[in-house]
Amino acid sequence: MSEERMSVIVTTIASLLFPFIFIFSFYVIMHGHLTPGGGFQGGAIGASAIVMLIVAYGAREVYKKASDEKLSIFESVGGLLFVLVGILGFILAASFLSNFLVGEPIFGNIPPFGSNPGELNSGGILPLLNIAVGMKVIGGLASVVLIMALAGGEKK
Amino acid sequence: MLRTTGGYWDPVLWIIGFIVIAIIAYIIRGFGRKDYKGGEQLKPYLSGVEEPSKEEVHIRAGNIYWGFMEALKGYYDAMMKIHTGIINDYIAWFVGISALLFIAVFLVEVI
Amino acid sequence: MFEIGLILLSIFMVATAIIAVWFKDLLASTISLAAMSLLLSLYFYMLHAPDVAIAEAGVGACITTALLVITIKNTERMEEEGGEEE
Amino acid sequence: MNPFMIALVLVLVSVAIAIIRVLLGPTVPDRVVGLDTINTLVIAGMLLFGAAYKEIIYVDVAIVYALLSYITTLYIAKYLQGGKL
Amino acid sequence: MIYNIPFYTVVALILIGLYAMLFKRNLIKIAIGLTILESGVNLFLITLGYRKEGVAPIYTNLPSGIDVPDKMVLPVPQALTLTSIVIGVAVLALVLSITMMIYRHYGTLDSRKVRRLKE
Amino acid sequence: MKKAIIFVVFAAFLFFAAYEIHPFGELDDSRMDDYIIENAQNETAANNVVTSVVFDYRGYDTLGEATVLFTAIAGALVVLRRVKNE
Amino acid sequence: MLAFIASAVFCFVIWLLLTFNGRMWGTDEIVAGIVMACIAGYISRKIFIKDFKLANPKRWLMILAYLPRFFYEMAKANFDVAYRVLTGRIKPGIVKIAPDLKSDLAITTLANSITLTPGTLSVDVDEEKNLYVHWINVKDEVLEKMPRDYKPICSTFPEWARRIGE
Amino acid sequence: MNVDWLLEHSPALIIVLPLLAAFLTPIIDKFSKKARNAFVIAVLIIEEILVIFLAHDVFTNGIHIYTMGAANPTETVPAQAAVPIRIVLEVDGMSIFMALISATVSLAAAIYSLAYIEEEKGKGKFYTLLLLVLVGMLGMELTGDMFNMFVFLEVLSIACAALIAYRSHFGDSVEGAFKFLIISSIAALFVLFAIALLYAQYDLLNIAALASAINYTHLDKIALVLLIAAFAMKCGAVPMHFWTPDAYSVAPSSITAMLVAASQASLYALFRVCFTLYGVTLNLATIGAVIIIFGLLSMFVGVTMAIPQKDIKRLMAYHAISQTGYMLLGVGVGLYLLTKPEFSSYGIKAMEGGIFHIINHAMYKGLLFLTAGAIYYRLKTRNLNEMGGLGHSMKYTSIFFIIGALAIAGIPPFNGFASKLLIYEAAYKVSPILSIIAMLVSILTLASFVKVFHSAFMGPKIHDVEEVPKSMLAGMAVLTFVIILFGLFPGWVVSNIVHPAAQALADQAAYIQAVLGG
Amino acid sequence: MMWEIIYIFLGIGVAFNMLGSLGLIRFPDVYTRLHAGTKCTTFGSIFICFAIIAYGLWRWYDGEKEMISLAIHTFFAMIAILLTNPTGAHAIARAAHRSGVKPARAVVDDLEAKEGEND
Repeated sequence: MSEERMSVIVTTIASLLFPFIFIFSFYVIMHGHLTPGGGFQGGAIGASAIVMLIVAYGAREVYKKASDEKLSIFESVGGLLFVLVGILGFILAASFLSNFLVGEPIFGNIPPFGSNPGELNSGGILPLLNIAVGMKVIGGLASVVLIMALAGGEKK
Repeated sequence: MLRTTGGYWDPVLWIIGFIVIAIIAYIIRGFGRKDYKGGEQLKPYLSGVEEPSKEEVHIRAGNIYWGFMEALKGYYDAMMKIHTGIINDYIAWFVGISALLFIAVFLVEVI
Repeated sequence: MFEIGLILLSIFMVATAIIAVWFKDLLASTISLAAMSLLLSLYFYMLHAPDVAIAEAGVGACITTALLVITIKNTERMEEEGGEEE
Repeated sequence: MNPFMIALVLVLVSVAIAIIRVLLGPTVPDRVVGLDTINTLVIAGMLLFGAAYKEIIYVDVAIVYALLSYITTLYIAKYLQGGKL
Repeated sequence: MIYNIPFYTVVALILIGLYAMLFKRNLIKIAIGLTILESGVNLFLITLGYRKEGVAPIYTNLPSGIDVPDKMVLPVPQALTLTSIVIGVAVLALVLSITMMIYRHYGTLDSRKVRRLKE
Repeated sequence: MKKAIIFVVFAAFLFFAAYEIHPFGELDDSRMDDYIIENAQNETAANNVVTSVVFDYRGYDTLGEATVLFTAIAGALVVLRRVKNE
Repeated sequence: MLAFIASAVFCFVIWLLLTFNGRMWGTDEIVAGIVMACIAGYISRKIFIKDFKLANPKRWLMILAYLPRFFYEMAKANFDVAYRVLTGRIKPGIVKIAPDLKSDLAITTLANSITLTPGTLSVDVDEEKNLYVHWINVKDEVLEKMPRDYKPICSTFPEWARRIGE
Repeated sequence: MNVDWLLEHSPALIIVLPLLAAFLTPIIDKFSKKARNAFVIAVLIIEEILVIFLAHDVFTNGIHIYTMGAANPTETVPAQAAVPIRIVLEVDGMSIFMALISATVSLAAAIYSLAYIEEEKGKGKFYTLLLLVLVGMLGMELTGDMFNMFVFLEVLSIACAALIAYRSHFGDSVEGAFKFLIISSIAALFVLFAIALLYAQYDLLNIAALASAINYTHLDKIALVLLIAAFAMKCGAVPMHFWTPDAYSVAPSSITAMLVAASQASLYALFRVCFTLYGVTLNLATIGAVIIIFGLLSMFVGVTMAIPQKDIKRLMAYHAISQTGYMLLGVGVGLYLLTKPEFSSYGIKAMEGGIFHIINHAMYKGLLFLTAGAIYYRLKTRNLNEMGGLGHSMKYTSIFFIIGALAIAGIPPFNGFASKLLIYEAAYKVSPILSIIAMLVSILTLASFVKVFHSAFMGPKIHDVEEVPKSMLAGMAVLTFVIILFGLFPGWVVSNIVHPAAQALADQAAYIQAVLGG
Repeated sequence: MMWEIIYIFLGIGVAFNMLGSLGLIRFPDVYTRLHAGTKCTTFGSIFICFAIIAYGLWRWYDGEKEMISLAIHTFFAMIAILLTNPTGAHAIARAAHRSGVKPARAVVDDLEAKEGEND
């Protein structure tokens, strides 16, 4: 147990940073259509938070809270969400992945041309796709690191 | 009916022809002497030695076409030498072929 | 100034890449690879591609290194002697 | 001439010195120290570049690096101190 | 052309990666070479999209004095690079997990010894 | 030795490509990107043109990219499944 | 439940700071912030909140009072290191100090502070929360008695850490 | 949901349906194993029907265009822009022809797998990956965009690598997967580099638009070389074939059958680059010659290396290389002759032969690999020396094997003969030596399959085994049915399926016009 | 006036950064290098952050409303540096000591004595 954990200083700092990294990752995901970032970037940051916990507390302890099966189901749900949004494009509008939310009340505001401070309520389906990809990437990258750490931990 | 540039190929006709020839052969076989069918005549003659049973003469895969490979020994040695099974060599072949193709494509323009 | 920065960064990146390939100690190679990824991210950033820079940062700063270190932990750290042919 | 840009180039020169430590460092911890230094310097460089071009939104990248770069250090440290990963 | 320094950097990175994959026998070293090669290609895509004195193609809080589209770097190569980076991570994860399994079965990472399949 | 020769030839052609390409920062042609930069805000309602390229204009690529990630992770889980279950 | 609320509020405050761009926040930002803060708070509730000591505003004041002092020490440390870089005059050693701190937060504060302040670097911490410090300029009088006196090594930081963390 | 709507959206649906199924499979797997199997098979059958449906339309009405995310799916170029902006799916005769192959082989492999892998763990992931292989192949074949092709190439190679390593408790299995993955990644990275070189000059990614803009500068030549080398390596042409036997021999047999189809997807990409992107009108006699040389080498080296093999799947893998050589020869001859106007009718015939051989090869080589898997399933060995006498107990398997072996050796009346006949005739126009070598290779192929048949199925009964389960036989029967069908009616197949495909490949102008209009 | 403050901050920051990396070269062993690498670069980077925060607040005061966000984000980066850098340094020092790197020219080593007791 104490072998797997790092020293108390590292674990404390990791605990302190964990919510901060997570909220920052959500910020990057949600503001993907306004500031640099987006689903993949935010997802990688969020996965890094879990990777940090793996190194600070040990893979076994993380596995108790979030097993790789759960994480990969989470990932599948993200992928499904992406495809479903695309298929809604068939049904509600013209073609696959077409941006059917532009001009609608949710995420539908069209920003003025040129430099502007940006508004969260714009972008059509882009925020939805960002969230889908974000879920997918968090689940995927975290689960792959977790399973590799676990596979190594059981040797000898 | 598949038309090629020189002629045509029709498997249905081919099968019909095959069957017709087979029937003709069977008929011709019917003209043969009855007492030669099923008897000593059908057995192979191995210098008077008794034919060994099928179980004993089954040749294993490693020995089939031994002579063929022995005849082409030089070629096979060269081939076995380049099939090293090392990943680096695989990549090297890719790079080498690309380099050759570069030279080929650029030389055509020069000439 | 911008050009000088780019030239410096180019040199650094090539240097770190060479170091990463040259070391026999795979852990040191990993460290050098992390440094290269860091500088690559700065390069992206200076070429006005912040989106890509964030992606490279998120991936190169921890996930690549984490994967490599875990693999080295489960295999062996040193490259074999005579690792280079000819 | 933009002062931030000059500072950026000077910071890059410091990065060069840190890379020498990564190259020379007799043991792996020495190299990690070099990497850690490069991390901090690159964060500073990113902040400076964002300020130099008055690009507010660029600063997010620096925050990402500041938050994540030490995870690399932690992994290598955990490898070095032995035990399970 | 002397001003093509970023392109030469790209080619240098690609060649370093390729060198590692051609001459290094260690499988993890090959994976490292693959990563370097991929970084080179990513950098190439980004350098293609650069436009002199351009800014990032993001309209939020642009610095003043930008006329569209002559002063924005190209967005498409950045999108392609994003895709390429993700693919790189995916490939790296799979390569390394396979490498772990190879070590389990063979007890070595030397590519000269990992050749049960040959001829 | 043979490897070194082919490597050098290959390198020469890549450097030739770097020499032939347009000068850094001065584009030959940018029709597609200019169209995207001008119309992205109007067509996709997003300020970040890169995101609108990633998810709208080339959204199908992103779907493929997500699939690559999914595939690789499923692959890693498959490859390591026995080790974990032991 | 309380842990969830506390971490969600923390996340929400950070969200508000991150999205502030000179004008008031729009409704969309606030709504998204609440949702995201709830999710992040739910995920991190068991990791972030070990106890509720930091919810006490007195400790926040203490941190604010601590910062200038810390900053001053830090500046001093840097000139010290600069001096040693330029002259190369060092006399290093690893010494053990027993600051008698119980909570994780306090020991973390202390360790990080002494890492950033003159001539010291925390190397290890054991189960009894004793710190092992790498000291760049060892004074001989400290070495004589075994439970080391921590005054010359890290001045009054343990007191500050106790006030903040315990 | 009427027929027109379905027809309009079918290019996208064909790709999205297996993708959706791939994402759903892990979730369904949590609840019930039987439901998962039924779901996968149902999806693949629907997929096959959709592909046939679209194929019928493409063969009657011509090229099908679908623009992803546009307001109107057939509008490729927006009003103010001069070039295509969004990703365009472009389905012409050749694409849909390849898609037919992929869907059929996948269906057979999935049915076969139901029994074949039942002892393994992690079957949910197996079917997910199988569906993703199908997605990769279809994505590569239906797309009209270079970068998109790269992305799906990666999907394909990663999914294949994961499946090759599926039996990770065998050392050689992971070794083969490693080699395959490294080779694929390098090839894909150089493809990306070539795409970037093209993008640098023309600022385009669409194949049709690039084809209309290309003017064969030095950079274009470098890109062409990289693309040809990379795709030739991916499809296993000699002398870059070394990964092929390694990967084919260790994969589960149903996956090997799909790997054949996957290699042919790369072959398709190679042909697409040579014919459509660079065009026959450019000075491509060199490229034709290069491809003919690749083909000759592949044919000869493949078949001669196959003869001494002792591992049944390695032997078949070398035959796969050899048969790929036939395809390269046929299409290369076509490319070579199309540049000479007086011979262009021969060129089309040669291409028909090569393309017909693609589908034939996928079917009979898939069948042969499945029979090899059946042998492995019962004996747990791939070594030919340890086999013998299986004809006594595994009657259906041996019948299927005979059919496959006769077809691959080009014995009439099976389908292999028809395509080889076309290739012989056209190659004779270029040089008689080509035809002679091709016939010689055909004879050697027969010889080595006689070896396999002799050592596996004939001889004394030394193993006490039973016939394989029904679902495996069903998988083989699907492919056998197709082989006999194609063998009996080659004329119909060539004039209705293969000729449009060859015509589509040769007709660059129509491909460009479908996207750019006018 | 404001520019001068920024210049001073930048000057201090850059000077300390360079000093830190110089120390990295000059010092004899890992622990002393950590002193240089951690303290000096953290301090220098914080001063650079101060310069940028000052710049952002100044522009904000002058009426460019969105520049406040530059200051806030830089502040976050500064906090992150302040939290993570010493932790990383601690982790390295601990790992180095456990992996057997002994401090050079050390006059006293309590930790080694303690580890000796345990064995």
